[in-house]
Amino acid sequence: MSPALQSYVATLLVYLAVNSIACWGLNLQFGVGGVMNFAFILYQSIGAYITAVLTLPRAAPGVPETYILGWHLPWPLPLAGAAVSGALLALAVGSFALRPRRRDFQATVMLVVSIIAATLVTSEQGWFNGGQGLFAIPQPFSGRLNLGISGYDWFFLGLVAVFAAVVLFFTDRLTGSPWGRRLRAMRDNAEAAESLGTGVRTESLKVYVIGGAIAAVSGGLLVEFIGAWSPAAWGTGETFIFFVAIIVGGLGNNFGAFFGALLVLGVFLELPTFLPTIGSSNTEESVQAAAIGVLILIFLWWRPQGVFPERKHALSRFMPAAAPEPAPGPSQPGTTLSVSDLSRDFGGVRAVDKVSFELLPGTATGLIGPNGAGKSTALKLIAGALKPAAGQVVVGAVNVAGWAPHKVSRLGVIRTFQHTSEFARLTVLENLLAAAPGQPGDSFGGSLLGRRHWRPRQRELLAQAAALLADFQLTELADEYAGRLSGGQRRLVEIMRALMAQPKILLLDEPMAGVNPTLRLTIEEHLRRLRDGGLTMLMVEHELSSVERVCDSVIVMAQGRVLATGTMAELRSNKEVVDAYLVG
Amino acid sequence: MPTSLAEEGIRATLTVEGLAAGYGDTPTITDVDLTVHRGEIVTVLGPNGAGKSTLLKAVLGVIRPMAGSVLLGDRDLAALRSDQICRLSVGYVPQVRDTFPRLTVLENLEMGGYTLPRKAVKARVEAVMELYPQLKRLAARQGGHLSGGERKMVALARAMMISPALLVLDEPTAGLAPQPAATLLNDYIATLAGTGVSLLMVEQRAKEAMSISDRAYVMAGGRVVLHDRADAVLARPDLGEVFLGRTGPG
Amino acid sequence: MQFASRRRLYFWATLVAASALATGCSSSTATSGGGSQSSTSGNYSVTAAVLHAFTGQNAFFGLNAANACKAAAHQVNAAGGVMGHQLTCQVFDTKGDPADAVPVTNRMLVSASHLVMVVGPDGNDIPSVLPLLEQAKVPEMNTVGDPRYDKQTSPDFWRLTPSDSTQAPALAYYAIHKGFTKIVEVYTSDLSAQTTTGPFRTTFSRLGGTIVKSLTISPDQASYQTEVANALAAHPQAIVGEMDARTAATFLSEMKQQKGSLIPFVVTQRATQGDWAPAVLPAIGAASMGSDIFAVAPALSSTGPAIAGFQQAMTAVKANPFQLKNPIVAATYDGVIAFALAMDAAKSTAPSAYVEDIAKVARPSSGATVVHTYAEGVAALAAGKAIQYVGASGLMAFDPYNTANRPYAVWTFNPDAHSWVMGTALPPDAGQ
Amino acid sequence: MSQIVLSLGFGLVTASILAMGAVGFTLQFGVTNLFNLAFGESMTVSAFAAYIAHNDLHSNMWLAMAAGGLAGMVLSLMISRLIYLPFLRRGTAQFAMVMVTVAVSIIGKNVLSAMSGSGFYSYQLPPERPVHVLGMVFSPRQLVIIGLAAASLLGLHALFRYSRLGKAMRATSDDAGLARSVGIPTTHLISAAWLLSGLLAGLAGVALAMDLGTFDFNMGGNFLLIIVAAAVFGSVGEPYGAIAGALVIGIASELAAIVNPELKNVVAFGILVLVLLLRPEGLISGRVQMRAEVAA
Repeated sequence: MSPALQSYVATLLVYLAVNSIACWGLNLQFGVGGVMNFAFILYQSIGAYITAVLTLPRAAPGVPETYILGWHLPWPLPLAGAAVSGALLALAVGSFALRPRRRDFQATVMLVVSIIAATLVTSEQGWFNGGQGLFAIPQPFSGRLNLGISGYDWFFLGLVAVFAAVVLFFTDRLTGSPWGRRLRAMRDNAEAAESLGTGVRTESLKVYVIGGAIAAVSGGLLVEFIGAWSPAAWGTGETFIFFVAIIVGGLGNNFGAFFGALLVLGVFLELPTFLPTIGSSNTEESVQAAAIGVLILIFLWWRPQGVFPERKHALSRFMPAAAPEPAPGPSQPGTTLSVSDLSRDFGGVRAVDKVSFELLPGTATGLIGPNGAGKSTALKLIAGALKPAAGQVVVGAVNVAGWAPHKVSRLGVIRTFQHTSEFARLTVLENLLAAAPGQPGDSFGGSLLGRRHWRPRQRELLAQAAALLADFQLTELADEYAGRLSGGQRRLVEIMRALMAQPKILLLDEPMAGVNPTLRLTIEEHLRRLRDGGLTMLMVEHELSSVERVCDSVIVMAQGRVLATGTMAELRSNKEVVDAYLVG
Repeated sequence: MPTSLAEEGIRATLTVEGLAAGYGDTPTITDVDLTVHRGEIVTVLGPNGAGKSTLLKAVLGVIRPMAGSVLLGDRDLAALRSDQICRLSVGYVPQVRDTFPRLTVLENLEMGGYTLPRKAVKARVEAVMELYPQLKRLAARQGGHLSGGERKMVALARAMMISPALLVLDEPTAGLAPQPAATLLNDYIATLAGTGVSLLMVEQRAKEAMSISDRAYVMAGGRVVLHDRADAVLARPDLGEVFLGRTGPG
Repeated sequence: MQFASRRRLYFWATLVAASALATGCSSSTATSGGGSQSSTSGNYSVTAAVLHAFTGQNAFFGLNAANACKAAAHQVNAAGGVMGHQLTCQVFDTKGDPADAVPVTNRMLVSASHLVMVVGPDGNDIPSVLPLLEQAKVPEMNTVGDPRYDKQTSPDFWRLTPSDSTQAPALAYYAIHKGFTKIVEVYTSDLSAQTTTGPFRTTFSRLGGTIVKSLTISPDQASYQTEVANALAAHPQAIVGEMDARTAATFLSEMKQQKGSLIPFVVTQRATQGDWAPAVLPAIGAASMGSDIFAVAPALSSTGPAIAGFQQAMTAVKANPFQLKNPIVAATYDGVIAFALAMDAAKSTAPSAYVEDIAKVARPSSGATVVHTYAEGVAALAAGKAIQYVGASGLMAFDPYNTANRPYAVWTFNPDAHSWVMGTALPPDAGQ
Repeated sequence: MSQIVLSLGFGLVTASILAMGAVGFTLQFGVTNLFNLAFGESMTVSAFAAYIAHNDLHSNMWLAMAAGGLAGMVLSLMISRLIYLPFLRRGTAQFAMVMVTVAVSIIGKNVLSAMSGSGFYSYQLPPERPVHVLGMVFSPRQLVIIGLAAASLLGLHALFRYSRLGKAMRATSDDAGLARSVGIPTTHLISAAWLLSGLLAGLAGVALAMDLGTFDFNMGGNFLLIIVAAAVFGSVGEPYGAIAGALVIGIASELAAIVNPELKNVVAFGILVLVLLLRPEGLISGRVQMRAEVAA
């Protein structure tokens, strides 16, 4: 190879590595965490700018160039600065852009932020020299190495490869850890994740910040290689190229993201320039760009999961094979739940009207009543999914009325959903593991410490999960995606998931709906055992035979109020209750 | 006025035979037979989860039957969408989401007459308003800002816009206080039968519903477990058990 | 699983086939400089790479430069080529993005056979591209205005038009000269506008003018009504500044609508770029375009064999008519010819050998034969004489930092001919 | 003071154009729950259609605008039927739908660029004598644009308030299942909403091209974001909110130009960010309809 060819090859590989790093960052945010970062290019750019101004010496007087800092730091400090700046910017932007619940709203806000930033950087000449940008940024060690024309490019490729390897290692660790599982669960169903103790906004912000830092590092490396950076290098549209890359490559799969970077940035954007010219240069470029659009449509239609779909985390092989331990009881005894004067109205209608009751540990209470009586609403009010208009919800000694659902659930108040709410792209086993609290790897820091740090605890949990699966006769489906199960099976997954969450107070919203009679008995058996183990349980259920078999006492609600309380037998002879059902 | 089957004088307005339906691949209801004759009020009773709503949805074309037939007169409804079924003179009052929340009461009624010729709508609105005089006062209110009873009345009036041959009501009194529920059943629904419309109603308030019904079907576990004249059904001593914990009558 | 892996196989197969196709085609990208193809067999042709944005907002840079290069190659080839080698122009699109430009440049260095010179890049790309060219020791010619290059020392950097730091004084000089002592300054907040405003202010007030209002406007807005009203409220005699094509079209049409007519607009050479007149002319009408817009741009020889040769060559390569009278296009054309003459003078096409001669062939010196076309230059060199090439863009004397500081002229637009016409030439040191 | 009044007038012109666009954008969101980022391309196509009608076929400018509106309708219906609906029926996820619209936008923009070249187009309208109204200055054409915007928004209001079609569209947007049960053919109504949104895109596109003086293939894409901003500002799916958003953003950016024209965008978008900070779902927090119902 001639030196020029070597340079070219090395350059392409450097770009591939840099873009892969960026794609891994975006994949972490969007593919794993579900955060639709339409400001992505902004983070690459802030990294590039900060690296530049930390590398450059202070702007010399008389030279028509102005920029902040100019600290002239030795390598690799500028890159560290870039990572910090990317993280800080993401923290600032994410703290408000992640406020709307709808992800496309979040995306719009980020797009807007990206445009505001581009306008400001272009017009504020004092920051990064405005529209002209920065140039003559020295390459790391370039003065001290004598490697010849292409030699330096290979050297730099080596540097970038090290960074890429570190980022890959790092993102793989995060994705594969219990924390990564929590993020994927949040991506699949934010509401359910919240009910299991995930602070959706906080976790989204974390993954946004980490992705921002990674993007910034990619920008820093790029600017160190090319030696110049200006607003022309980061048009808002470039964000979409990264999105195309990870969607085509495969969301949630780091190899897919790498492949997407190769395909879209490497092959697709480089390859057309080798094609023979057709028409004017402008027409040709337009046709190529339009072809990218068609490529996106084709992929979204025929292969929405990408070339390399998200890897299935098949964990069943780690489950203990024989002699499952007895099903888990709650690790601590239950807690008293007392509700007083709980009220909530919707558009003038009192859905829940001054409801009061107290549930003791070791008891199971049924909550029944005709449709529209306010049972599910009451459950949601207790769990924090709805904010009560008045009243108290005391868990142990803490009034949690008005708390966010994930905070309530961290006190051990675990709720199941009336409509199934499985994490569709997690396996059944992962659904169970995602709910278990107290995992050492279930935090950013913990996930970084690696498998050895969190595997012992995961083994315990796997054993628990194995026992549950065996009980519910779902062992065969442990590695199946929860989204592929039938309605009844999904219901079971949800119940098992709630049991894995070590509840102290379990709130069940129609757990028997869509479950066949045999399995109902299994569920009932479990619930009874949990109750006997000291758990506090409240169950909304239409299947009154199940209520009778599981619950010690039953609360009847009608029109938002508590109508009566007693055992099922007592209620059956209570005229008022029968009338509530028969008359209303 | 569309030619309604009622006017054609076909005896059985609705005939359901061997119907199975549900969500996904498992049927929620199986082997349901049911008829509604002209001018008759037929009520389907049963505890929650018995499959009553599923039955109605299958009749109305919201979900496709898995087996069996649904005949309106001699017309098979099984392959039709709900807007097409409406055009065959079937009115529907859903249990929840029964009015267009951001349309006014007047507009709700007009939408009820969507399938009527344009010119006929105004006269028909007036006629329906005469039927339910309280609606005049509410005409300009938005559907979402009504009380439960008012909303149900609007939904009923809206369904009456097309002078349906068959009117399907899904738990019309659910969520209503006893007084408005009684008014709704006795003053509004009961009187409809006299106008020649056939009614198929799902209801939880068995006693009151029976008092205005001609016949009743009791469903449990996705099947019809009891079928008789309304007064006979109400007289069954074991009715309470059907609702509160047993899966079938003794 | 079987199914998935088979699909994957298809995918890779397609990919491999596509890349094979691409490599197969890559040899056929060179476009000829047009004109006579009299290369003797066994003799290779040399390449001038046009490295510019051909897409996006700055695509007109590339289109101008490509035609200038082709026209120059046409002239060179008509006169027998460079030392017998045909000169061909090959296009490389930087997309106007300094990051995208780097791999493109590297590819250019690999794929252009016998690369002897680079035409371009433009202001956006040059910061990232120049180091690569220096490293590869390939000389380039550009028309960027960035004053950061005023004292640059690379032997491979050749700026064919003056720096913005001399354009701004010329702008100020002309405004004062025209009697506009009370002006409003308007710039769009983009790249080259920012480099002009500082030097302009200094010179303009030194010459006794008053800037009654200074506006920096953001490009691509739906309306500039308030900005226009603001400018007009100061009752200036003229507007001075720089705007990109789109912004100028909207700004000026709104001014015309508010005031009923335009006040004179003294604008930088940006106006003479290819996209400006087509955008602005229909927006403000021919009459205003002809009488109220004054562009201060490098001067062009108005007559003589140089301009005739230039225009004839441009016509031969089917250039857009406005390019025939465009000072930037002419300067680029002259640059390619000067580089070719330098090769002849150095008797080598090796860049490292001929860079020294680029300044020499264009430098005014006593005893040098003034030549106006490539053919004349080759003949004079063959006769053993020193030459001074004075081409279509006039005198091109490079300063010690390889910038050709040229005199400016005032250009006005002739709507009938649909082109800019050079008017009063400004003194060479206008405003300095 | 007089300058503020003057700028208010200028802002009104921009706001009129924005309002047509934002209402068109929000309308199809309200009925289909789709965040259509290819909306800008409908505007550009319409501007070109009007160009052909006016400059090549020598029709009257206002007729040409009608032609632009028609083009917008046809395009909008075609895109929805051929691309969006099939994807929606498949149950494509929300984020993926946004990418679908991005892809359509990329294709549209580049096909336009290939067809139109990189040149600029202009309707070449003759200059007019400005009109002074209450201290504001307008050209007669701008008055017509303001009038047109007002008329089309009032027309829309009338359509929604008084016509059967409009009410049925609102009914569909409220509750598509219930709408079907009263005999409303919801798929046709959704098509009608696309047509209407296309019409507004078309009118806004032509008006914008007139106001800009010149336009090119990039026009719609350049202004899409400010239109989306206006729509998001007033809660997407709420036409009256979109009008409010257009007025606020149009006028605020002109007022900002008095102080610092460089930061026009920053001010306009800054307001948006502020609104979203205080009310994450926009000014009028609308309820969000399930897209599945529409697709069914």
